[in-house]
Amino acid sequence: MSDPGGPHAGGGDAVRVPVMSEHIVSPKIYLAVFAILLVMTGTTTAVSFLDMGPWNTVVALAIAVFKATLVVLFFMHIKYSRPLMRIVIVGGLFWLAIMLLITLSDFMTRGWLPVFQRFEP
Amino acid sequence: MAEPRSLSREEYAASRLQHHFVSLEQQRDASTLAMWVFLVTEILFFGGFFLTYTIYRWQDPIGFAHASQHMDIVLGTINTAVLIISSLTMAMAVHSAATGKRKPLLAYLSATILLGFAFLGIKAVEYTDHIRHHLFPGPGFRFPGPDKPAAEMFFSLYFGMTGLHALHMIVGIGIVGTLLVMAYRGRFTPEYHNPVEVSGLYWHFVDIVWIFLFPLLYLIGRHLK
Amino acid sequence: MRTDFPLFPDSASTIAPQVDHLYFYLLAVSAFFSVLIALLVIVFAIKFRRRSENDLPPTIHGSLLLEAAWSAIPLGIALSFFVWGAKIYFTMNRPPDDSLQVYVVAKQWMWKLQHADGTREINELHVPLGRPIELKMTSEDVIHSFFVPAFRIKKDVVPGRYSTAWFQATKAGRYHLFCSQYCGTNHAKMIGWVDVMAPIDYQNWLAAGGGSGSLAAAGAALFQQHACNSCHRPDSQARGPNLEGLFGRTITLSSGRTIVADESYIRESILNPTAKLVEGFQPIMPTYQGLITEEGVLEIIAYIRSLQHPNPASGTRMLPPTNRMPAPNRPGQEPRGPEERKPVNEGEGERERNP
Amino acid sequence: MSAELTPPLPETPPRTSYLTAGYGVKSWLLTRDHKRIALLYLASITFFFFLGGLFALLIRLELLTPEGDLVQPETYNKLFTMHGIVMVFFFLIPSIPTVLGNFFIPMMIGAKDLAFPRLNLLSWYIYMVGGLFTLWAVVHGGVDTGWTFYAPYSTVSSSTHVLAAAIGIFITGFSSILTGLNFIVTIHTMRAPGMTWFRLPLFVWSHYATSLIFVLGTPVIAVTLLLVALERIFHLGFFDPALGGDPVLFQHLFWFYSHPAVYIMVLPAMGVVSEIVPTFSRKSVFGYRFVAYASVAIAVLGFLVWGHHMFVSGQSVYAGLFFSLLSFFVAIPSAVKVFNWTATMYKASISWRTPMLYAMGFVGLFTIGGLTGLFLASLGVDVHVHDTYFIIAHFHYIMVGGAIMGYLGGIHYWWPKISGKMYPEGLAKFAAFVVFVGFNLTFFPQFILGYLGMPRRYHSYPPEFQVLNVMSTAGASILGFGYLLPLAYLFWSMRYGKDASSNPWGATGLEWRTTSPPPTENFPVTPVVDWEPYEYRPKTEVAAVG
Ligand code: HEA
Ligand code: HEA
Ligand code: HEC
Ligand code: CUA
Ligand SMILES: [Cu+2]
Repeated sequence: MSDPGGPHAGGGDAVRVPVMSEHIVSPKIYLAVFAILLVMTGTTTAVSFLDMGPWNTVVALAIAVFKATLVVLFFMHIKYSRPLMRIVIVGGLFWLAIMLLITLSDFMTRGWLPVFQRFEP
Repeated sequence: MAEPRSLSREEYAASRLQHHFVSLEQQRDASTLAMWVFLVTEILFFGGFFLTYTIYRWQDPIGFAHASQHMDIVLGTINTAVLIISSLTMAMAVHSAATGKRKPLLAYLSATILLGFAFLGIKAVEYTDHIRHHLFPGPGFRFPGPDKPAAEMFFSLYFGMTGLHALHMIVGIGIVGTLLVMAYRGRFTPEYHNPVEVSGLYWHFVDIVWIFLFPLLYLIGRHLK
Repeated sequence: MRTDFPLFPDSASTIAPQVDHLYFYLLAVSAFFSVLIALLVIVFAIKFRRRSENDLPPTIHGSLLLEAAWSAIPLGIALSFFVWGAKIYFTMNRPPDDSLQVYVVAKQWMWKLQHADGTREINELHVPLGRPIELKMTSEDVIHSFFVPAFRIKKDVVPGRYSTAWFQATKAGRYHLFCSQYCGTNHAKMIGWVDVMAPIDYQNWLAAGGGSGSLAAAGAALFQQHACNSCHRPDSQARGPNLEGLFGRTITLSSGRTIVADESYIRESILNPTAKLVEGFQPIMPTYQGLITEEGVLEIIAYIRSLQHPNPASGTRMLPPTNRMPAPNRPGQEPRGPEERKPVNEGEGERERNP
Repeated sequence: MSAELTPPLPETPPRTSYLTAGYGVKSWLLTRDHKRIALLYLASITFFFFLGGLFALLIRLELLTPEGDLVQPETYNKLFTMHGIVMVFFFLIPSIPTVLGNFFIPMMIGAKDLAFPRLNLLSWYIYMVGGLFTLWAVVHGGVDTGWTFYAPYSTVSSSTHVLAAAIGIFITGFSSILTGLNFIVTIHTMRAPGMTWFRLPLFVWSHYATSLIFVLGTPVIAVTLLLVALERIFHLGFFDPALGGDPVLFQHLFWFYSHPAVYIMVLPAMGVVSEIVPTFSRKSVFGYRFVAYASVAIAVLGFLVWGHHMFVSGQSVYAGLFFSLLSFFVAIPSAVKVFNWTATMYKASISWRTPMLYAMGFVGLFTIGGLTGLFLASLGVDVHVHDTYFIIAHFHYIMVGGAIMGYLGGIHYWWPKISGKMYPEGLAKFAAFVVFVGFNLTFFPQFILGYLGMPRRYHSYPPEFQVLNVMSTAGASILGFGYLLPLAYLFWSMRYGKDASSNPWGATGLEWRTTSPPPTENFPVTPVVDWEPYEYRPKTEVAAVG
């Protein structure tokens, strides 16, 4: 069972980064990320008391997305991992977006009336 | 199962290789990919709730905002912080395992478990509060003013989403507990520690879910009145 | 077992031929492709059957041209289905302005139908020939579906909102009315008839039914009874918006969105008032969920509708008053005055009078 | 049942195979060998198929007369519900992936096993637990919501065992998720040296696409059923309008999974056909890459069309437009596949063996089923035929005429490899013929019934529909007989069949380059792939490789 070719000796994905030279993230980075996360938590709570009209939701979600991105990139090592994992995540989020947006588009257009019914086939 | 102490580190690592894999790298690669794919299924699993939430909030934004004012924002913020700290300890646990530091590994894993329990404890306090104030949906639901239907929907979603999240926390605590026992027995080495790493991914994911639940459930009505 | 069985449904509405034409087109295309594929498979299987165990056919890897052709041609055909189908669908979803209104309330397992003049029927709907009929439908329990195969129309009847369907019958007769959405034990028994009558017969039939209290009148009574007018009144003490001329108007909500005040909106305004708050008003209106029945809500809607500024053409969409007189018996026609019909109706017990 | 599948082989084969690697119940129930797990699935799935078939027979018997005089309406409603649930969730969705996929994906890519053998076994146990919940529901009085569980009927109105059935499906969903996950990881990480993506057999491609749907879709049905359960238990009003919910939202969630799920049911069968057609044509697949990409395209586009089940539900007219348009798009990759299979047979050397007959049946019946899908995707026509027997006919053409033909074709094709025995060819051809005739007699009249307007889920019906219903019932009995034949002769062949050589069809896949039945580790040495897929060489050379 020797294989000079494949990176796994057993094959697997043909093209890949030199595998599994595992990247060890320094605790300093963890601490920095952690500090930002805490600050953002405080910010989002504080900001929610301001009246910004529709922007309240936007800001709250933007902060949440930012926090989640930090966690994914650093705590979950995506910044240091191979593209396949990123495709997996983006794919998952994309599917979530499909579900949310298409369903929502039904609800938002329900009141609309069909317009060009006039020409008969 | 081979007793790790009697083997050299390399031999031990080799003994962890399952027969159908060719190398430890392949094995590790497979388990990391598997965990990410699993997390994608989790995204879509929670996605059903997020969709329901979006639709109903869109239908009655004001009712939702008013209902959200009945959340305890202090406890909510504290709980968010607790989870973020637990994510840090989990990340440090992975780090310790990767660098082969057993004592810190044990400490970080224990801390993570404690923080997990702290989160659940605070959540339990909140739940009892809500239930005492008749905010559990159903025949006993009371809500002043004309927003009752929207508020009932909000609390249905609140209990559904946070309940599902809490369930994930409980599972996570169980997993980290298992890791703790394994780490205590010296099962992890720099060459072989992917159980810690993969469980870490799960823990962080549960944290991320909360990062979204928090603003969506606690913060939407603060600016009114 | 009947030996004279149909293979194709009656076609009795203006929509039916349109649907049938598209159906024939689809059939033709499908027949073409099914026969093509079947023939090719069979011919190849025979012509190129293995003759010796050592046959080695030529290697053919594919052809970009062919792939492009058999992607593009089906796509083009499919798009023609799409456009044609969409046109019919739009027609189906856009009731003509001069439609007669019929209100439908479905419940396990019966159809309750109510004409604009208050005449009620159960599991049987009488309609005039050649007049578009608009159905406003809701359900008291689970989802049902209003299906008349001869008209090629179908629409789910969903609790908690109004669905609309319309048809214009083109052939007098009796047609099946099915509930086509599974709704529990007697789903298969939730069937009835649509009676398409010549307009004159329809007038007679209506007159026989009494139709004393119109829907709007019943709604007005409810409006008083629930003290809606304590807030909704045309004077300065009004705490709620004036409902006159509301129907069909575009409303600006406090969220800044706009919405057309249709049946569903008014229904929601009564049962869940805060969901869509009118701009400039406080959320003080109580919910009437559980206090007013679905039929009651329909009556209130008819009443609010009647608060339009009088406009005989579309306005309340009721038959012009002159049409409602009992038709005189013409020579050569069977007399079908109210007197003749009454006993029959009572015997059948299929129609309720408006209380 | 599993014990019977360990036939004491008449002569000890030269090398120990996975079948002889261990005896006794434990060696099966605790196995981690993907091949043995596949057989565990085979046994359980066969059970569920005949259970679902039994319900189908009762349905058809009831519909013999218009009056509805055989069973009570409640019973009838439970019959079609349990027929749909059992057939969809416990038979067709797991069928090809868990039996043939489990068995052959590792072999086709030259691996010793799936990436996670223990998870694989766990999937089977989860499946069985889910199945037991559902069986419990069936035995204790059944469910009557239809397989679609539409709210608010399922959440408020029905007084049957909705919860037990929903939990059963929920649990089985995790089995699907884990299987899909296992396949994805295996295909990514376990391929033998030289086995590049474009050397993968099309069967593997179609399973990759199927796994994507498993992983992306199944969680949504799980959460949907969870919401239904919460609404039923705690009266949280997610879907009940009386509690402020919207029943149409349920339909969105349900079909977000269940439309892609129909491609879970057909993609693996397409994969099987893509193996059988080249083998028995002794010719490379026409347009390999297009067929491969088409699988993925179907999986992806399949997620964008769910609303075509809701054209009359009251969803927005514009959403209807969108879903209709995309439904037509998703038909194109299916068309590409059909044309490529047909073109593969051009100038081929076609051998009329049973698997090829099933594959040809698949192509024809899938085409009819798929084309009638276009009727349904056309908005104006769907309004008329929605929830009538036209729909029933459409999907039985694809699922029974298509997917089951593919499944049976695959079982026959790989039976020599699985069991080490040949099935009786003459009898098998006869069975394939009976199935084809019975099938068409059963379901073709339903197209006519549907356009006439006979609604589905009707326990009784107006008398003018009777003749066509009698035809359909007659066909179903023939069809049922046709399905019993393979059950009988495949069992028979395990003991009395002729021994199979390692590559009886002269096929090219890696699975044919090891003994029949294969050893536990599949290949004595890890194969190194240096040939293109479906590369046919002269017979003599192929034999030499075997
Ligand atoms: C394996 C299962 C399976 C498959 C593969 C499909 C495939 C398709 N289905 Fe079907 N469908 C079901 C199973 C399946 N369906 C089920 C179970 C239901 C009912 C659920 C319920 O309500 O209980 C249903 C219901 C259903 C509906 C809803 C009907 C209604 O309830 O009103 C619609 C509507 O668009 C639809 C459309 C399609 C289309 C467009 C395809 C396409 O993918 C088909 C593509 C294939 C082809 C087109 C044939 C090959 C092409 C050629 C030979 C070339 C010629 C092509 C052109 C000219 C374009 N299906
Ligand atoms: C994979 C899916 C699958 C399969 C294989 C089948 C197979 C069959 N189905 Fe069905 N069917 C569905 C999926 C499937 N179906 C679904 C999803 C629905 C919708 C349900 C709903 O509305 O909710 C449906 C609905 C449905 C209806 C409509 C009911 C209604 O709406 O009122 C009918 C009616 O004819 C029918 C018939 C059949 C027949 C005759 C077969 C035949 O092919 C079956 C042939 C097999 C046999 C006859 C088995 C032989 C067995 C024996 C001879 C007995 C031996 C028994 C033991 C040993 C236990 N099916
Ligand atoms: C306590 C006062 C009050 C009572 C009683 C009341 N309403 Fe209202 N209603 C309001 C107010 C304030 C609004 C505007 C804010 C909103 O949309 O909720 C409103 C809005 C409406 C609207 C939407 C009007 C528009 O312009 O868009 C309708 C329809 C309506 N009410 C009908 C009724 C009916 C029918 C009843 C009795 C069954 C009723 N109301 C009883 C206060 C009241
Ligand atoms: Cu009402 Cu079916
Ligand atoms: Cu579909």
